[in-house]
Amino acid sequence: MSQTNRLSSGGLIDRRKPLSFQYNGKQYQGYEGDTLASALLANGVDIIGRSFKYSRPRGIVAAGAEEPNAVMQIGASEATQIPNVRATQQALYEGLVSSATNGWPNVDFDVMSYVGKIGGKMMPPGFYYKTFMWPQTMWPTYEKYIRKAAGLGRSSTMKDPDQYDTLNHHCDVMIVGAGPTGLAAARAAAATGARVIIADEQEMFGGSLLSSRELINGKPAIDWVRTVVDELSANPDVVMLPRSTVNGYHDHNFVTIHERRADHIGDRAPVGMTRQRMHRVRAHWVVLATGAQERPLVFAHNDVPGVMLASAVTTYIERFGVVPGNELVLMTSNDDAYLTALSWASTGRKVVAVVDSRAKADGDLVKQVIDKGIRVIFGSAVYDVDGGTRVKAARISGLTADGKKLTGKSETLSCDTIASSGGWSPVVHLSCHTGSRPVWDDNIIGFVPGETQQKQLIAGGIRGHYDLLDCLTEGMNCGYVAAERSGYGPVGKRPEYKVARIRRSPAMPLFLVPHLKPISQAPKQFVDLQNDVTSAGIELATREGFESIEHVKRYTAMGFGTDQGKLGNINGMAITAQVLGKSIAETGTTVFRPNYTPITFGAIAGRNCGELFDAKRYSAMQPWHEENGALFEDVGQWKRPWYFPKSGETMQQSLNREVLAVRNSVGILDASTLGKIDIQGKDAREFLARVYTNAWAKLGVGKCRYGLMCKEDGMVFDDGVTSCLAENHFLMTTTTGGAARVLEWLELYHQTEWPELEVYMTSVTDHWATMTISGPNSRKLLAQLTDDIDLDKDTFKFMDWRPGTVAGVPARVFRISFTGELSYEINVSANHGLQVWKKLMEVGKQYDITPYGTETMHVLRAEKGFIIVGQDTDSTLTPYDLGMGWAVAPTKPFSFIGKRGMAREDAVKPNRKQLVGLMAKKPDVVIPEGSQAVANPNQPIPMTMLGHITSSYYSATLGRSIAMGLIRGGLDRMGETVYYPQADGSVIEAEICSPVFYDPKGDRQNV
Amino acid sequence: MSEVLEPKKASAAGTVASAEPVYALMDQRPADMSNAESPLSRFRWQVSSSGKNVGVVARELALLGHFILRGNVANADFVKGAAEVLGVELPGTLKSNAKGNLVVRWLAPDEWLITVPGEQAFAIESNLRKRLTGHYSLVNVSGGQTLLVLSGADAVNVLRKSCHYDVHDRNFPVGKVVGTTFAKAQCVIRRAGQQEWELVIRRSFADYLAAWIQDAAQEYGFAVK
Amino acid sequence: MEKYSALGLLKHSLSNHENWPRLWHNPTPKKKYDIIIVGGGGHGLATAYYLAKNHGITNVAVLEKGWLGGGNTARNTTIVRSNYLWDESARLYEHALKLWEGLSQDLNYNVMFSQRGVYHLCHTLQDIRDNERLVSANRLNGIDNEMIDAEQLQREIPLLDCSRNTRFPVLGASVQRRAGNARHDAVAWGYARAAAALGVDLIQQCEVVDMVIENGAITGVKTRQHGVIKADRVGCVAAGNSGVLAKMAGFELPVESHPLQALVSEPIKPVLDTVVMSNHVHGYMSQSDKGDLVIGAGIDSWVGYGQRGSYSIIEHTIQAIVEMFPAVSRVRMNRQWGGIVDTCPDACPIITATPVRNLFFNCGWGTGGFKATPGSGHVFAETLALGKAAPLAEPFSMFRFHSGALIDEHGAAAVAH
Amino acid sequence: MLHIFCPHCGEYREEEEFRCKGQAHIARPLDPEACSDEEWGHFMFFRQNTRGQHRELWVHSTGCRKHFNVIRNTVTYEIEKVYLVGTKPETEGAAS
Ligand SMILES: Cc1cc2nc3c(=O)[nH]c(=O)nc-3n(C[C@H](O)[C@H](O)[C@H](O)COP(=O)(O)OP(=O)(O)OC[C@H]3O[C@@H](n4cnc5c(N)ncnc54)[C@H](O)[C@@H]3O)c2cc1C
Ligand SMILES: NC(=O)c1ccc[n+]([C@@H]2O[C@H](COP(=O)([O-])OP(=O)(O)OC[C@H]3O[C@@H](n4cnc5c(N)ncnc54)[C@H](O)[C@@H]3O)[C@@H](O)[C@H]2O)c1
Ligand SMILES: Cc1cc2nc3c(=O)[nH]c(=O)nc-3n(C[C@H](O)[C@H](O)[C@H](O)COP(=O)(O)O)c2cc1C
Ligand SMILES: [Zn+2]
Repeated sequence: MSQTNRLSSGGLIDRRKPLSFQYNGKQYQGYEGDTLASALLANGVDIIGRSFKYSRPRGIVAAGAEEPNAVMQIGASEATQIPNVRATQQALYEGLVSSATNGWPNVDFDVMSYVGKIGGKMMPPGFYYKTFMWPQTMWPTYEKYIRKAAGLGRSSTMKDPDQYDTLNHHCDVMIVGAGPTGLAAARAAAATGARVIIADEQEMFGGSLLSSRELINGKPAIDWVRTVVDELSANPDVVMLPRSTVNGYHDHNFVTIHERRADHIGDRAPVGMTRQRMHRVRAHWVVLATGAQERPLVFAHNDVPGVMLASAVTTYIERFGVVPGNELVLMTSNDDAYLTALSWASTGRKVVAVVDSRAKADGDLVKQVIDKGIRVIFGSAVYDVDGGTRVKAARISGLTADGKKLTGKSETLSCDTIASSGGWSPVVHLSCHTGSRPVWDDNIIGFVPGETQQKQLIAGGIRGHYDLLDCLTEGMNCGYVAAERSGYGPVGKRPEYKVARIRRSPAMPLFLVPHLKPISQAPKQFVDLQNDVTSAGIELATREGFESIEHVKRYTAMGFGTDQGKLGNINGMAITAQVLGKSIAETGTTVFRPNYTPITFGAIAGRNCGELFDAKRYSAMQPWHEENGALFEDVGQWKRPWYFPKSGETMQQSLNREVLAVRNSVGILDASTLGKIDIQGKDAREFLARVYTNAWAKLGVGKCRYGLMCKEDGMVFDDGVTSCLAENHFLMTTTTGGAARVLEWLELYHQTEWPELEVYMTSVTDHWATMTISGPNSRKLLAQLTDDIDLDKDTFKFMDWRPGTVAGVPARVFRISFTGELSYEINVSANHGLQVWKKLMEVGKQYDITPYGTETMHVLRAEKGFIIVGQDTDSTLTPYDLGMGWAVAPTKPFSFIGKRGMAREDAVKPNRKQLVGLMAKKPDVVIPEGSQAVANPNQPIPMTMLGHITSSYYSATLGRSIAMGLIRGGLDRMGETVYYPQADGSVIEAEICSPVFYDPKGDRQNV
Repeated sequence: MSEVLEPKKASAAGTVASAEPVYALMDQRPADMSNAESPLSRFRWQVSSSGKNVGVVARELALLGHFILRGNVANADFVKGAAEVLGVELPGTLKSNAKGNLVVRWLAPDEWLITVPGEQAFAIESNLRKRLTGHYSLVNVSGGQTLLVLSGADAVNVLRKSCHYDVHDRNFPVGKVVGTTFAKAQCVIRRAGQQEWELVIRRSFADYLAAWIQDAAQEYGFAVK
Repeated sequence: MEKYSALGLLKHSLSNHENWPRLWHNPTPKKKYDIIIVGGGGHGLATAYYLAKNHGITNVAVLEKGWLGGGNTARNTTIVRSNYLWDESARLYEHALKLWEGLSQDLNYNVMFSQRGVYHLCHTLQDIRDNERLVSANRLNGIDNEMIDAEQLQREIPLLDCSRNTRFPVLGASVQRRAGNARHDAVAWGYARAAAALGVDLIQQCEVVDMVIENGAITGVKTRQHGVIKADRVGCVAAGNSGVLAKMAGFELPVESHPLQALVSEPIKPVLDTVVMSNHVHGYMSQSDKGDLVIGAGIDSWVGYGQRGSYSIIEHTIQAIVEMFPAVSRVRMNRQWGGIVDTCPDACPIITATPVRNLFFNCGWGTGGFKATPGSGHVFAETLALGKAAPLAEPFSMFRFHSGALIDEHGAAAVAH
Repeated sequence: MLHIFCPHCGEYREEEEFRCKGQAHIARPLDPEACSDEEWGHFMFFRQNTRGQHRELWVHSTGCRKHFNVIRNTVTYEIEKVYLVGTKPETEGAAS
């Protein structure tokens, strides 16, 4: 295919580097330096999509972030599909595959457009709120069809093959936008020695200068850009980020930047490179030099392909060497657009006329156009367009001085392109992200940034200052000021900029060009092209009472699209103001929020996916567990062995084997994950007494004690054993999941409530590897591995601990038990955990030592009625509710945490839910955990529930099922029967009993 | 929580007179260290294929003695005593002091991390216990953490991918110590040299952090010493 | 009130939609009302509607400081479900769900209530236990909810990664099939239109800045724009601003206002036709009828009235989303925003009389009150009409925080929704 | 994204290093048993929830693990002052 619209010279493309690409299945060619949009235009492609609601053909309108129509599907394979890529911001690369997003069967012939044409009148804003209500049962069907029509592009269905990452930055001056203003600012700030970051969303730095014919210091602007870029690149304290969109400006000068590192290279990133990168910047000062976007004028049929933004036309000609048509009608309310006429004329193609809404204008550019002999029609406007799939003609008419009415005769100018300019809208978006509201400025006919809390400076186009010399000077000044306020400079000699000033005549505020017919009857005048929002739609919204601009937005969907209304919003606000008879300042804007332009989910997630989504925490014995076939359970961030199946075993068979091994011989558990806190200081005891519910004053050295912790409300929140290592020295254990929480809670109380207590706490969770050997043979086993610990049952008693050596490694051994069997918890420095574990396994072989995991541990402890905080409790239970009043010492001198809470009216009510044991009447039935109990299973629904099963297992020890659960008033209802209705309609009958199912006297651990 | 303007008197209820030692002291290192496993000793590093430039080098300083010392700097004798035993002053805010292989890092206004060669650990612990006075705490955490040194021209970029702390020379000179978040874990970082960053890594997070680090380092060329 | 219908739409299209009536007017406030409702969000408007419809009280004003439905009603991720754990809340939310089921017809306004199902993923054994408990309790309370395993889940939601390769593999899910979502703005507008038609004054741009209290009873409110407006009873339904209003009345609430954020992707073709939420990896997602993926983010831990929160929260949320739905990695996030949610220590609302006579509060819905909108309005209208708590509201008194009769729904409420 | 000065580390740090622990200066009653249910409930649950200048307690959890107080505007999010637990801010702002 030939590039019919490509000029033979000029622009910043490299004609020596042709690139081929695909659009809608056809091959085309463009050049390096093209965007997908410029390449499509070069090839004379008019229709690049269909509109969302009415399915009208659409063409490329803009050249940058404000483009509403050209949102394409990109991707050569299923896994690399990217929906909704703005063609104006997608660099062309060899082999790029693209297609239009909407349109069925294709964009050139779209069946849906007939629905739009016929049904369009039936589809004003909000029509769906008024219909589809009958019959009620049909809504799911209606919705199915509504949803079919939804969406623009499509997501891949496969895992993304690319990777993304994040880089953190700190800088003195963050500059957003690398147009003349931003570059001048960066140069100034960098000269002071400040750390500078400058980012621009475009492929290269230069901003508006990339398509400008102006001279800076006597040379083409692009030369100046190159010089400055080189200068900045040489400075190690300057970070330059082209292709990087500052997508969010957050509180306290936190800025996020989305860098597309590889999107210009190919379908997916080269090996070893992330596709995109999020930069997270904390800046002292931020300089916003984001420039301004041109505003189109709104007139009837302004969506026909060939209607474009004036400045975009200039950009395509000057930067890309592409003339997007043959015959141009230019419609403007200001001088700047005359540049477009000059550019167009310079290509040798025809400028049919410049239609200027102003009665007269005599600025330098206007004069140049008139001097060229181009027809300029003052006091007129394009009010309608002829053409379906491409502009055929512009209808123009005289316009009253206030722009409210057409006057005089209308004329039809045949042309294939209409470029329009209604002036400029400063890119205020970022300045609004932190809550600042923009303010309307009549002088520049636009919104400018309002007051802010941030350390933010603004310069150039964003302030409505468009003169190039002003931009350079303002940018430079801001650069210096920002650097100085960050503690750098001042510098001696400042660069001087010489730029010829262009005299401009005053612009006219014009947004909606009136039609011969009133708004409601005129042909569609599009405001938001992506969402098919028209001036009539806005008028209708206000007529129905949606008068706040926020209501207008939500009722019409104006600004909801992927362009977030960059092109249309200000016009929409002006039209709302007009139909309400208010000023634009009164109407105000909607809220600009991140993102400035949409950014990839993958990029935000960065490397935090899959394996790295969250830390996996392991104990020192993990290699052994893996080698020995453990299955793992996620407990917090920990991976804990769940059980150790042998080949061919079912889970229940493994559990039975593991349980019986503990009961009959010896089992071994990796208990390293328990939280451990080393507590030292002379007030340690007092501190323990305040944070645990029970007493600690008399716990002797060498002794251990179990304790419950409550919050101030008296509800249990953690538990564990604390041991007295020495008079002023304790070791506290917590639940695995609660470790960090408990330590932070202890610190909170110590630091803020009781700083006078002399106590220090240090986490030693990771330091100690803990292995529990449990079972009647555990003493024998231990005896074979230690010669310096006296294991005699009367010297080393239950709830004692002893220091010594185990398997040649210094250890602390705690005789505590969570299984009810004779047990020893062996703690060694984790550097030696694996070696001691292996030794235990080796020596334990003679007792058939059996490793067991959390599941077996749960069964064993349930046989003994020991609770697991978080499983048997849920933050609504006091120690008394758990039947653990024995662990509360209400007479302690200090009102320990939880004491007052558990005495509140509701907490002492007689009929509270209490933890009891439950035995299914059929011993082989394991009541499903979570099952709710009722007194009468035949009562109507809703039933009165008594509580639920918290733990439930098959106990191989007892040869039957056992369960623990809450029952209202349960502690006084021993022997009663309760019922557990199941999802399948069956009912499980169970008897309330003591939760201690096995060895109630504790004989087995006291041996 | 409460605003404690005038500390209440500590209740004396807890203290019982006893001849027992006040703190438990224990040499936790076996004589035979041949089977010891440092937190990273088993990690299977994936280094860049040879021939590539190496921008980041990782090196574990395994099996050192690690101690958390806590105490009050207002207690002059505690400060003096610590300095006497350690041979260096307790460093002030965000600083470290080193003498040979012994490094003391500031962690908090009342907290320091001391690392020493493993074989000296117990001697130093004992000497501190003997010498220190007043309210203080000393905890051996040698099994719970390790030091990983990242060096090379791009080590700094691995840090910038992993934590949001400002690692620029102007903010993070050699010798500075910072406790911060690192990926989704907590980490203490000391700048040990111009291109040398020493991370304190908790054992249970070691695999995760190592995997994270090598992934971050891949693009620069990664080697392990 | 003109009845909306497809036929009406056709008729109006013939006159170029020039004759559509307003949904509500902008009345000048009267000097005195029987009842003033402070807050024109979904709950406030629903309250006004049911006061008029069910209790015949039409001398009512809704005072809204901004635009109707512009608070959390405009900002939520629209999840509607009733599978709460405790009897008290289950009853309240199920009451709401039943009202949702006929709401479009009742209001003659299509609120697009879509019962597409809500899934709660289980990633740990404890998640399974908690969900089994919830499902069992719901069932016996007459609320549909069921457990499904990972294989079935994968069949029902192809986009979800139910493989073992994730950091926290999905073990199963509970699903309430009658749950779903609705078009949030339409709910506010539908109630507003219906309430206005019954004679309620909806007064926008009218901020309450003080309370007029005489002898321990409220007699009116002071507004920034219209001075004092008197009333026999006042009901505050101001969500995140409830604490501010309570302060005007001289008391504190057990409520803190936090930023809660949400975000949407660009519109894409349908990929997800239900609602999926995971407490464990902490994220949830659905797809709107327009095609955007609607994603709820987490809550900031600090009090914030700025309608924006921290970026790190967004990061964590998106990590979770990409982890659950790896196929959307290349899709882009379009917009994020925040609301101010009034959170209670037990994650349950407060519908209550207060220390000031004739002053009532309906607040504390926190991260999950959208789903309750019809029920909350219904019950609060009854409360205001009676001058004391309606039966369904009784357990939700603010004084439960004295006695300790909390209704701890953290498990069921967990992530924001 | 807040940037918070830790008075213990003497530096600004990123929000992710901290955790907010809620309203500051809530005195734990010295004699809890003398409190009525109402008073105790108030201590535990009722909060100023200030819109505007708010005092709150923060902890530098991944840094020095120390708690400190912050005066922060809950509307603009600006941090006006940071001060140690157990001290009063030098100037008394009008707590609103
Ligand atoms: C991001 C996000 C996601 C959520 N997702 C869900 C979800 O999926 N499902 C769910 O059930 N819930 C969700 N919620 C919660 C839900 O949005 C709220 O609980 C619910 O909308 C509250 O409704 P409301 O009418 O009480 O409050 P609002 O809609 O906030 O209305 C309160 C009104 O009071 C006005 N007001 C305040 N002060 C004054 C004053 N002084 N004078 C006059 N007027 C005043 C406000 O301007 C506001 O319009 C979410 C919330 C957020 C922020
Ligand atoms: N009236 C006029 O004639 C007129 C109007 C507008 C602009 N201009 C010309 O434009 C220039 C204004 O200079 P300027 O430097 O202020 O603006 P500029 O438009 O030259 O540069 C702004 C740059 O910021 C980038 N940008 C905007 N938002 C961004 C974001 N969120 N992230 C990353 N990059 C972003 C843009 O892509 C652009 O490159 C002058 O040269 C002036 O002559 C003239
Ligand atoms: C369910 C839901 C879906 C939304 N979808 C979009 C959307 O597709 N595009 C968009 O720009 N905003 C969308 N929004 C966000 C709104 O634009 C807006 O940000 C939100 O209502 C908060 O208001 P504010 O940003 O004006 O403060 C959506 C909001 C909600 C609650
Ligand atoms: Zn600190």
